[in-house]
Amino acid sequence: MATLDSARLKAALQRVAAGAAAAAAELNAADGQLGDGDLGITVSKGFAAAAEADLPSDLGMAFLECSKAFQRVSSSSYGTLVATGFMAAAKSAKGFETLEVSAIPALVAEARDAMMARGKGELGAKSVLDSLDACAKAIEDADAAEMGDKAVAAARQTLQDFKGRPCKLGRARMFTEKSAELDDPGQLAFLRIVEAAVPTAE
Amino acid sequence: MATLDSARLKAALQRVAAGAAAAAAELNAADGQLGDGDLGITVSKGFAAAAEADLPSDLGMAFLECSKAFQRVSSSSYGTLVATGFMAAAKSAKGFETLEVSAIPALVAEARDAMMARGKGELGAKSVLDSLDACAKAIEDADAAEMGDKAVAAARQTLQDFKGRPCKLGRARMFTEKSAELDDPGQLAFLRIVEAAVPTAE
Amino acid sequence: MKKILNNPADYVDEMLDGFVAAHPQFYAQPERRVIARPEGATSGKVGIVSGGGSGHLPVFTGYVGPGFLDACAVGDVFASPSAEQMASAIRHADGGAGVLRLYGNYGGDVMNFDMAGEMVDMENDIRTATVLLADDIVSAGKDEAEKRRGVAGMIYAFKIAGACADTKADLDEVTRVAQKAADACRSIGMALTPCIVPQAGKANFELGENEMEMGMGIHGEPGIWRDALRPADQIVDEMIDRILADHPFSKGDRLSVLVNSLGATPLEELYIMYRKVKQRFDAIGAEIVMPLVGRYATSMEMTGATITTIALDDELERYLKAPAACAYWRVG
Amino acid sequence: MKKILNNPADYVDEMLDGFVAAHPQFYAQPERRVIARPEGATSGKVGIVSGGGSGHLPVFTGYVGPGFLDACAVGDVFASPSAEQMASAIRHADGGAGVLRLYGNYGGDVMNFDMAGEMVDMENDIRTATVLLADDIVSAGKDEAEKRRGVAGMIYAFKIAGACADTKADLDEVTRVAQKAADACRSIGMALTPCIVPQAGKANFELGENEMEMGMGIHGEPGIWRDALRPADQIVDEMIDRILADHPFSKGDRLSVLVNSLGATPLEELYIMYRKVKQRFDAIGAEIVMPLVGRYATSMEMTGATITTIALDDELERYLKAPAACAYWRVG
Ligand SMILES: Nc1ncnc2c1ncn2[C@@H]1O[C@H](COP(=O)(O)OP(=O)(O)O)[C@@H](O)[C@H]1O
Ligand SMILES: Nc1ncnc2c1ncn2[C@@H]1O[C@H](COP(=O)(O)OP(=O)(O)O)[C@@H](O)[C@H]1O
Ligand SMILES: [Mg+2]
Ligand SMILES: [Mg+2]
Ligand SMILES: [Mg+2]
Ligand SMILES: [Mg+2]
Repeated sequence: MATLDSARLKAALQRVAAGAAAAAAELNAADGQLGDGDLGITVSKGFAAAAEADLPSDLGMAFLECSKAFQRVSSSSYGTLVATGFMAAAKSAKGFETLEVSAIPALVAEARDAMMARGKGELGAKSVLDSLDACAKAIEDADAAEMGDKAVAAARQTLQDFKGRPCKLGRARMFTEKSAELDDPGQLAFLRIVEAAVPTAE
Repeated sequence: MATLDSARLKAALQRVAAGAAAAAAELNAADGQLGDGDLGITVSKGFAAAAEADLPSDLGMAFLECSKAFQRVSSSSYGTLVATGFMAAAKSAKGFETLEVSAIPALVAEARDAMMARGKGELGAKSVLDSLDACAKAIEDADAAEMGDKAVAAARQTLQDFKGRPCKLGRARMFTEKSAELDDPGQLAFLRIVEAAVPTAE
Repeated sequence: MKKILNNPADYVDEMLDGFVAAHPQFYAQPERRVIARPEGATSGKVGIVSGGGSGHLPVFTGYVGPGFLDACAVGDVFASPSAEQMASAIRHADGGAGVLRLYGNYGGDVMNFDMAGEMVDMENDIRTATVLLADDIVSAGKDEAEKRRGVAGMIYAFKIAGACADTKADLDEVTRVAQKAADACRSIGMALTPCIVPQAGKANFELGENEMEMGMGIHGEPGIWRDALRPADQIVDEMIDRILADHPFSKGDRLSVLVNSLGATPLEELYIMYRKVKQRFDAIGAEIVMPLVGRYATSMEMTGATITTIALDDELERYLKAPAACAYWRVG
Repeated sequence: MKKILNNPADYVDEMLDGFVAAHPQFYAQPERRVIARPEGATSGKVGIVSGGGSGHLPVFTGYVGPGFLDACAVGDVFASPSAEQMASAIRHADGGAGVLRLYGNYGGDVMNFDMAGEMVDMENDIRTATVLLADDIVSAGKDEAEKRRGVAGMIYAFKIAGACADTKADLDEVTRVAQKAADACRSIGMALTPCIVPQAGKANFELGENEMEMGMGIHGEPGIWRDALRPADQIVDEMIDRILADHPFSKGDRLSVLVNSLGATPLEELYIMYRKVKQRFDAIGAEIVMPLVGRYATSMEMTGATITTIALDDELERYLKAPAACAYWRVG
């Protein structure tokens, strides 16, 4: 796959919806340790709605539909952040029916920036922002074939990098010690999303 | 002792105050099983106040002081009933500085009647009224020497007579089974009061 | 004992100090444990007094105010005030037109209020009358309705009697209207968790982890059944069914309804209950006037709720809607 | 889970149904989870909207009413409403003079209200402004006061901003006054027992049999210390000391004070606390204006209390005392 179009976006969303449904219990539990325990619901409901949405062929409008789907079904932080990310991608992709895969890293970076602005968050605070940032950087110069694997590796590495460091954003920041011991639920959710988005080789 | 006067009333009240203080814990516990657990407080505080009151030499006025003392320190049923009983005695004794001991049974009967009216209670409902009634009858024709013992015996016998029967007055009536098993706290308190009031032979 | 207090023996007196300090426009404490209107009794108006044990705020003393009560005697938690305090409340409520004693049917209160009436009759020549509130349908059968306990329905009687007294009606008329209001009320309660009487220091009853008790009284008096907690709609259905069995309503009838928290049960859950109550009376075709949902008669931190209905005719509805104000309920 | 409810998933929607049915004179629900004034927006008046998670009644939506808020977006228990619901509330509050978003500083709410502002700007050309309530002094230091959470102090901001908007002041002026009110508030809480979020079905934190936590947030956010329950006066002293350290008051100052129950703590105990609060400000010589004691911002059946102070100048006091009405608070 060297280009992205609306059909491929939909296929990816359907894979993520399946992956998110499978990971829902794990993510609820992770969020339950440090927050209100709804992250699995947020992610699974959000991607289910996005996967079911009618996606127009204009990629910008397609991303906008994803954003709206998330806003409708979820009001938790992660849902709003994901909706914000899709909205940023929508702005860049507007007017294109296909995009080179090489355009994806820029979309990820723009999503990251918009989400930082929305949540008034900084990098290094142990949140989903760090995962996005790592991914954006890892795939920046990657060619299409290796981009998926690099993204997964970066998302996984982010969890490693933040072991022992406390969360400084979201509800988890109230638990300095416990949040240092545990994975940030949002970073974990991001890993599960990327794992599901990348079509397996077999 | 063949006559009652204000000094002898005071001496009796002091004995009862001491006896009530000694029985307070027992009476609180008994009331705690079937009610709000304050009967020991009511009786001990009430008689302490009555024993401390300045008793005028007019016996009627002296009983009135007893009634007022009870009303001041206690508002629980037993306190109000005792105050009512003293008030009834006050009405009969008014104008007398001494009374023959043979006048006492009538005072007890009048107290019983006033207390029945005040609490809208009937005999046989397993309350202090039954103790009063039994005493009034037991001492009706007794001579001065045996009156005390007969009163104590009647108060004790009342507890026996009501074993297995449920309370039908006061808070205890809410517990049909439990109140049948246990002594009525008010009858028990009455026994302790009479025991203390009657000067011991030794 | 998870309560915010100092010495348990001071619970009531410290509470009253704060109460009067917080609402000086409504309440004065001219004597210990006696709450009266700061402006004093209204000359020529029938006074209305109530009283009873503490631990039920806003009941009793919170309902002192224009269009409600004139004075209140305040007892220890769940214990009657003394006859002396009641007599004092009567004196403070007396504006020369007599005083109505309007309070819940509990043995101790009745004995003391009767005695207080005798006292003010002898000492102050104040004419008094009595109306007992006995709205708890669970506490005795319909054939012995006069033995029932008074619960949350009393606030309707306070409101209606207060409005009648405000018209300068005489003692007989105020008594008649108060009795009519009392007779029109039906209440039933249910409880989930107990409360703690400060001086006792422990819960006044126990309920299992997932148990409720239908019909329990506001001091923990035993109810009708104790079983696993049921869904809200089912609970409300049973409560309404029992009320209707005691006092039927039909199409076109008018009533007010109070869905009342015993303390800890939150407003959210009262509204879930009220939703069902409204459905029931809508189905009958009876119209609910001025519904009340909130904490109007409590047992401190007890969890549970009561439902009260009051059947209205033109007279009662007019008095219910007349202006009145206290710190917890304002009309008009 | 000792709660009176049906399906936990329906808790909020059934609650809102009952809420609107009980108080139709104050509240309408034009769209699911959006509460607005039944008479609609007032033309030419700045609209004021709030919103946030459920479980805090009367906060937020209970403060919709004349002289208070115009509309409210209602989330699940302890969860933000969606940006769509907030946008809808803004549209219902819009009378053509712009809309102020006035709500508590919680991450999710902020993100969604920001997004809602962008939506109504794009789609409806509605001008909006934001004032965040951040009165909980325990939730961040004085140097990071903008990070603090919003708690019970918000009701003063609702009242004052509402009164300002009623004068037909423009959006900038209403925003200035609301910000001034928000800046003048300081709150601190303490908790004794948790509450249960219906969909979670279990307590949101645990406290030992005789433990309290000073400074705990209204969702169970960790506080300053956890230890054996202290006497009421000692608890109040510490709370007032901490407030004074953050915002000193001196002789001649005027303020209002709110002693607020988190739900289960009874009025009786709030008055015991208020008594001590009053003593403290009397000692300073600062005058308490219009004290509030009751359940104004709760966490369902949580046991505990919060104290809020708001320093008043002539402008704030005038707006605080201006007429306003909702089902839980009426002034004038
Ligand atoms: N302000 C923020 N900026 C960036 N990421 C955030 C922010 N707040 C929360 N997150 C991320 O979202 C995750 C929690 O999501 P979610 O469970 O939806 O939050 P909540 O239920 O508390 O609203 C966190 O683990 C973190 O990665
Ligand atoms: N109406 C009544 N008539 C006669 N005796 C009564 C009545 N009510 C209570 N009693 C007696 O008083 C006793 C309880 O007294 P007390 O503890 O003072 O009552 P309470 O605390 O419930 O007001 C009962 O055991 C009973 O003997
Ligand atoms: Mg969460
Ligand atoms: Mg959430
Ligand atoms: Mg007792
Ligand atoms: Mg008692």
